[in-house]
Amino acid sequence: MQTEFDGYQVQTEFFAGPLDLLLHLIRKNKLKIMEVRLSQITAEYLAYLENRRGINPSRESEFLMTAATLIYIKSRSLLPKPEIPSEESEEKQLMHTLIEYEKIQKISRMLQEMEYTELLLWRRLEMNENFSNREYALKEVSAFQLAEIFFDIIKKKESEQFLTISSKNYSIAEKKEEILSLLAGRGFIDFSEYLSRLDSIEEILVSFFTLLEMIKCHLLIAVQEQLFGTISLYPNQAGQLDN
Amino acid sequence: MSPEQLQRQVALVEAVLFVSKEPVEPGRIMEFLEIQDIAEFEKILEAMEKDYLLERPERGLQLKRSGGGLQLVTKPDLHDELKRFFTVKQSAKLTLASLETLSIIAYRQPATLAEISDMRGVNSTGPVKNLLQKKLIRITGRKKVPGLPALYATTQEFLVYFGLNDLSELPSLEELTELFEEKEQPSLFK
Amino acid sequence: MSPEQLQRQVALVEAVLFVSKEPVEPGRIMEFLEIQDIAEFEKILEAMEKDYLLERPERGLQLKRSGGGLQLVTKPDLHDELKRFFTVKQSAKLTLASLETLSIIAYRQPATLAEISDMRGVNSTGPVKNLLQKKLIRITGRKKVPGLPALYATTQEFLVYFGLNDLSELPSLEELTELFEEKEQPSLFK
Repeated sequence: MQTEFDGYQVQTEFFAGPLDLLLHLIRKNKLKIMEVRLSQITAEYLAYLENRRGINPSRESEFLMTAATLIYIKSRSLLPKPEIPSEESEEKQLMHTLIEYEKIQKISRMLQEMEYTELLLWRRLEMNENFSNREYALKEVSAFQLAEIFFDIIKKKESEQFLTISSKNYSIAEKKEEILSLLAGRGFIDFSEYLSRLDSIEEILVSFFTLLEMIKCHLLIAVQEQLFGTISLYPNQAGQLDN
Repeated sequence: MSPEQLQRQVALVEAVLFVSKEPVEPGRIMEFLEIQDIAEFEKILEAMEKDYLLERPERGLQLKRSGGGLQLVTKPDLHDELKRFFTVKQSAKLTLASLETLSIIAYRQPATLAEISDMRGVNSTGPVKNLLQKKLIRITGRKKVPGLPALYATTQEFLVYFGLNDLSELPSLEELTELFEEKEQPSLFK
Repeated sequence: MSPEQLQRQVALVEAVLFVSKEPVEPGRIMEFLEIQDIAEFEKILEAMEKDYLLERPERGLQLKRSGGGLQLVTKPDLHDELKRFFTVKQSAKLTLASLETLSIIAYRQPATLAEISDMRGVNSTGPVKNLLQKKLIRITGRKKVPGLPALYATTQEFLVYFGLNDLSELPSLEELTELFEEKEQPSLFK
């Protein structure tokens, strides 16, 4: 059993080492993306995860990021791409994508640091709450914003007619039991997939509130798997919900 | 309490009062600063007051103790000038209320005040007047219903402000619906 | 400007910023103080900054220049304690998906959803909606290509949120590239 701080090691017939080194080599053109067996790497990684007790969301999401990048690059290398300028080779295009993607990552990191610095500074509380009192310089307002404001008014108007929801058929306690047993079986729940499989608006609402309640009570951790924008829910403590 | 500790406590009290939107009970701040002794707390407040009022004419703020608690307020001798600043007419600025009203008129024109107020759920006399003054809307006629209310429509200036050639260039609601309500496409990784 | 005048001006600026809910444009304050010379105004701001940051550790506030405006904020080293006092969270942080989307829009603006999704390699409807709701981006128009897709750009709130005065304060792509070359790291994600 490896310790908590060991990085995941990729083992294939042509490459052995940490995953980010693999990505580095591909980026440096030392390794052809076509030779990388992504399905094998992914399957092995999943097997590795299964053998571990508990989940470290930040490490796992990092793997997902890396794997997603590889899959994206590979899918682009396998699929015909209509609008690629002809003089640019497939490989150059891939490298370009990867470098562009790296830039986005760097910019994101920079913005994140800037965000962190800014969140240390507190404004007066009125600012956030009296938002509707702010004045808009007219030149800042586009026709689209005007449309958006109208759209909001209409939506508000419409929603007034749908405000009464009864929930006699589902209880939060029952939903909680159901979610716990799902977690015990699968280890995690994909938030949007789970909600989309439910039958009625009513059930979706009750389930949604149950999930929120469980997150609030620290029974669950919600992890946004960055690249995909979907949310996964994991049991909060390793081992707590083991089979 | 060392001078450094006292300074830190004063800074914390100032920051807490600055961020708070309402007066803060002294007891809450004492608890926060882990001070049991009221005399010790008084020393902090006095240091602040002395600083604000006596030693630092360049401060625009002062500490106010009222029934509800402690609060930062501006110094009274600045009031006249502050009033001047905050009533300055900002001709090119619109409030959200005005923008809402304008959006209803743009999409539903010609519209009456009653129709606008009904959609917004609040009386919209103020915003309509404001928009008339700014020449973004005008009265185009009267509705043939009891009371003959005025009908409002957008102006040429409105088109110029929003960079439109004519009203048909306003984004359609279908486009927006698509944008805001579109179901997410299945992702790669499912 | 006599020392007394300077003090009075500093007090007025502090009071104006204290009362204002949003960053205030320097131009508006200069007009208010009847100052034409920008160097003279700068002297007032510097006097404030020096006072807040260097000479007065007992101050909990500081002057912040961002989003094209001036604002009073608390000092960063008080953050942990303020968090303890105010149980409300200042504001939620952005997800990495939103940050990525925002990076692309900030550097490629105006950009369409298709361009963003293509660069990120995943459908980016979710993050774009999220950023629209947070008012960090807005629609500025439509691209003149089939389908007339909406074009997204960053807002004034974006600048304020990240403490920038204007977009030119973001490092250029060349600078970023240089930065990458210098600090060559073995991993994309470390």
